Amino acid sequence: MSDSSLFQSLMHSLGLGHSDFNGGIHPPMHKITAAQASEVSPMPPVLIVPLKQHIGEACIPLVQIGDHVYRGQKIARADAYVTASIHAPTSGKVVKIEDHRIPHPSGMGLPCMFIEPDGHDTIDPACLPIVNWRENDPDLLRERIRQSGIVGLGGAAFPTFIKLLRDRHHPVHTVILNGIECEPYLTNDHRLMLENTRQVIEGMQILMHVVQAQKAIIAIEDNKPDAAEAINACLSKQRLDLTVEVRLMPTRYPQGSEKQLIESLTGKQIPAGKLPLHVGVLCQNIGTTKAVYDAIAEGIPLTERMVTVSGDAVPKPKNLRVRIGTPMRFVFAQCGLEDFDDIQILHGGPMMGEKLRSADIPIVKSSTGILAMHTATMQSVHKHEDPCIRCGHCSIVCPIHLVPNLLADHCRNNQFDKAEDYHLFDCIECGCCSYVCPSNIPLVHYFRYGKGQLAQLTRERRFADESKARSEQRERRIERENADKAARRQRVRAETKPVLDGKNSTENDGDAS
Amino acid sequence: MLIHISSPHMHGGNSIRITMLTVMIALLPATIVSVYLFGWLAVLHLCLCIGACMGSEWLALRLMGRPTTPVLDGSAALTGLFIALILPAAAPWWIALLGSIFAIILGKQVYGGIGYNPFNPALSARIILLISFPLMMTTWVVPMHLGGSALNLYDFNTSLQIFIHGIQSIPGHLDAMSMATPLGHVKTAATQGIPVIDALKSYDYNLLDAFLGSEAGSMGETSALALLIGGIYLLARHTITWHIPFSYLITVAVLALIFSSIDPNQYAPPLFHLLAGGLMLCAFFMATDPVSSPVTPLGQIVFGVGCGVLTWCIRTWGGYPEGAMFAVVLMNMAVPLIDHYCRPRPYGRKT
Amino acid sequence: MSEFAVILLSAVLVNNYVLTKFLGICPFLGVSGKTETAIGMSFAVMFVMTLASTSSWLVQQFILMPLDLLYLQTIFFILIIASLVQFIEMLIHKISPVLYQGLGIYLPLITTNCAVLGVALLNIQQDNTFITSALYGFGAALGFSLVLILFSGLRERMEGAPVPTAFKGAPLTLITAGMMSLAFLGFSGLVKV
Amino acid sequence: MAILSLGGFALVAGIILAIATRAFHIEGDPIADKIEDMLPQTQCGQCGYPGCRPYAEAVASEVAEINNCVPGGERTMIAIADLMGVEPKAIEAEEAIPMIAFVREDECIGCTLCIKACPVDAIVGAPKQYHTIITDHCTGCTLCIDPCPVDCIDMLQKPELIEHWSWPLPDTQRSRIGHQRRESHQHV
Repeated sequence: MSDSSLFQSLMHSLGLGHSDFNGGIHPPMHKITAAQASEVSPMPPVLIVPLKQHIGEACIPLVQIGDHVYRGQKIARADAYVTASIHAPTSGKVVKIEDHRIPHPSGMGLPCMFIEPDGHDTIDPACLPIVNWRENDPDLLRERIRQSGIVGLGGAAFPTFIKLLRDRHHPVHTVILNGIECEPYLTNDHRLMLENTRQVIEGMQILMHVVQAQKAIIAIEDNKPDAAEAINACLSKQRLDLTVEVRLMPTRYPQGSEKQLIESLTGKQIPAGKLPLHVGVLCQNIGTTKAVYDAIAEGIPLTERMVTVSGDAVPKPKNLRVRIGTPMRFVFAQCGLEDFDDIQILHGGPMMGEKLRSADIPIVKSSTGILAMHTATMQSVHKHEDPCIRCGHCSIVCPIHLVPNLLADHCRNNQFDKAEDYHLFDCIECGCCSYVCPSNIPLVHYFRYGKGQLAQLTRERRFADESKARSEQRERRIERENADKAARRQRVRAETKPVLDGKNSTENDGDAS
Repeated sequence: MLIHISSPHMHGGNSIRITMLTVMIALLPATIVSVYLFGWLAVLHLCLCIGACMGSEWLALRLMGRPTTPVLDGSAALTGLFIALILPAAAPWWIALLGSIFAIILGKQVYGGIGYNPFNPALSARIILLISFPLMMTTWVVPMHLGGSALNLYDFNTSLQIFIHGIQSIPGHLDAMSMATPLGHVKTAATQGIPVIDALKSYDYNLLDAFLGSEAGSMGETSALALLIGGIYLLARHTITWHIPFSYLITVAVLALIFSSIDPNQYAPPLFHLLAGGLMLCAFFMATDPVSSPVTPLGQIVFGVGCGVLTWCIRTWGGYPEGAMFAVVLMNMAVPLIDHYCRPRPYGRKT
Repeated sequence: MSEFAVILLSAVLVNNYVLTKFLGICPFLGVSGKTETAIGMSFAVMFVMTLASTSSWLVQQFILMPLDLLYLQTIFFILIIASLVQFIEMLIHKISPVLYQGLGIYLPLITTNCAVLGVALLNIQQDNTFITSALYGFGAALGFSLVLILFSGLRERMEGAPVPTAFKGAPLTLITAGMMSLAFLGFSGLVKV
Repeated sequence: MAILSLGGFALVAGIILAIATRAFHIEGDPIADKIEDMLPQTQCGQCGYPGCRPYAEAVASEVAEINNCVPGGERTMIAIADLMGVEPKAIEAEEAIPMIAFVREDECIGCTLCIKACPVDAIVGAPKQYHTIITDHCTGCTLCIDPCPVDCIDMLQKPELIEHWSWPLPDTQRSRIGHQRRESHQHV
């Protein structure tokens, strides 16, 4: 830790100093692609578009095999609230719809649409820009953002329009543009800020208009002074009447995590289980802001994103503008990597990204970066797990103030009720605890295990309750039916008693047994 | 192994061995002082304790049929170093050997090895020894460079004889070779009704000697300065945090200040308490032993305050002159509960 | 006032029933598996011990001594304790069925718990007054509760440890209790009673 | 005199206790409620009792063993053991893979016998019509298999969903030790 951070942590311990989040680490940043201009990736022979690329409900296809689609044409949608539609990344022919692996740690697959580009890349004529968005109703813009399938492009892939809801009780006064990018290796937001400065700023203005916020903060980590300069220059050229502040933040992982960034900037913590708007803040990633600009001012739905291709096994690391659905093998080939022997692929940054099992997985909306690492590098990280010596470093670096080592013990011993009591679900899986652990304990892995098991338990519990309710209902129904039957029989017997006495009673016996 | 492992895919490079080595480096000043004061005797104890600890760890792991690599992770060697530093120099070899075996076998391996021992192994060994062999554990050799020593511990043969046969085997009067520690002297005086100030005067006590280490005591406990240097090194390396040592020392100092200003005849002054006995060693090295101390910052402060209160109470009112080791082991018992009830407030939650 | 403090401190720390007098070891080892159960047991023991020491004192002073029935002392005391235990058993069953289940056989066993009978007899032996015997009983129970809860915390932590097979369960529990007992020796001489 | 005083004292104590019994009387069996909440509610009857509630009552009154619930598996057994304060017992039946019933509709004759057998009303259909099993409601209890006169009901493995996928324990030696510990704990 550097001297300044030592001082900060001391001040923080004493409860002094300006607002800042607790904990955090300083991993080596490896931002090797930062100084290099991004390139546009060529079109692959086939695009594989998964029908679920977001948090929420999966989509159902709107087009059929053999149909021709335009770029930006909606090809799948869902009726649920928390969802995002999928658009064709380029013009071409739908060749098949079948299960294919998606970037997911399970290595499992989902229905994907395979599109063969026709090479013309014709934009859907229905895609029209809203040029005079300043005069437009915020709700209309929000609906356009929803229709454009925009999700958080920082990795979480949470549908953006939900965050843009205007709540009378919680008016949003500040829009925060998250240009932190604290993950090592990743530089896609950095490049966007440098190359698409104007679009990003206009996107921010659109967001401010949608939520009717008066103030904006653009937060940039202090290892990207050039980005801050570019944004400042663009701002002073435009002479905005809105209050926009560019704030340089100290480089510290996970500064870019939404909760931590809001705490650093405003000193407020988002209450557990609440959204940023409950503290009057909207926080958007740079890439998302650019996508909002594209959707409104250019009329193009989310079909392309900036992807950092890096890692110690990539010969020519660079940032690429890639169409959604491009297979990773094709993307890596643009950077000189063809042979995947003894190479591990990570989807996302090294701190929160997932290891993938194959290179034939498409780029999706949440693909901030794809890293190729030598197996030896990975093995040197995931070493033998030693017993916990309770040094407490994990508690010190945890930005959520959890007690990771005890939490991991509870997960390992299957004491999930205790784990929940230790706030397992508050964990943001940033990986700081595993990073500092002298015993190499895969703490985050234990938390994910615990979360999965708890979710499973909850599902089973709910299912059991439903089954119980159905079974009780059935018993009541049978009882009622029996009672009805008995009553009916009573009546029949009363009417026909003198004649059919004997016969009736035998029938009753038979029924009773 | 790489099939199912979750993020993060980066690691800071810290390891148990590095942690243990850092603590050993931090103990270097105190070790040098102990060799300077007790000559070959200190060297013999150091070698025996470290060797015995590593040996018994290896043996225990072999008997349990577990891999024996943890012997080299430095934790056993560190325990040995600690035991050597908290033994009185006059203790014969078998006491050191017994202590090392107790510490590793009873203090650590029966609980499942490193990371699982609820008590600090070195301190539990010292308590076992103190209660089993009270006389030998409280006979303090006059250190070298403190006028009037009848022994030349820089002479290998003399040291070896004391080491093997005990101090009684040396011809000469025991009183000339040994002396009481300041704490012991004050305690004896208190039982005879002599005021603390007079007791300190008759002992020829001065704070500078206590700070530098020219006084009787366990081999590594005498020099507050050396321990302080080590402690600051640990703090600077982030191996320990300030919570435990500071809350511990401040509690002792505050209690001593309050009571000595009420009745200076009955209660010793704060600086005397801070520099005396094993307090410095316990505060910076023993109470901060990661395995047997709380994990959370608040818990660490509670732990430190508890250690401080118990240390001062036992020193002042108890039957034993030194209470630091009892205090730390007593507080070790409470660690699981402290950990449970002193958890920090998670982000975005009220309580 | 300071006399009361001395009695309490002595009973809780210096002459701790479990760790220095070695009374009440059975529930100490039996119900220390879980902290929650240990806390429940602590309250039960506090209730029984305090009431047992006062009511036994009353019985001693107003029934046994006037009637010259000192040879029936033990029987009388056991009778008192047994009724108290029955009472607390019903109370716990009502308040917390889970705790009742958790305490299991150890709850009725408080009856024959030497610590409870010990406190009643020691009160008589030490010629305590009504107040001091109540305090002594409460202090002893407090000391018992303190070490029981501390010990349960330690045992919960040891549960996840790869303890060598030979030491699993009772052996390690006893070693730990022994170490606690040694550490409690540090309190010796703290108060002179 | 001795007998009189002892007897008198015992009588007083007895009366107090009798009053206490009345005052602290409890209705129902709270333990059985708690156990029932832990059971999977498949109503399958594999435990030998006609449903989950009767089994819970039997366990609470210590008539039944805690390890008879097959669909609940190890987890339920350990939860009950924790609640009852008893040692966990090994489950004799093999850990069941979650299954659901499936009707081969072209073979179904519409006899409604399976509908009557289903304890959770998960089968729909009218007489002489094909019956269908609501997958989301089926508990996999297999009670519908035997009544079917044409054997047109299959038990199929429950489909695995990517949303329901969860991380396994990390594959490190230490987690395995923890796992072994749990297993050995069960077989004491």
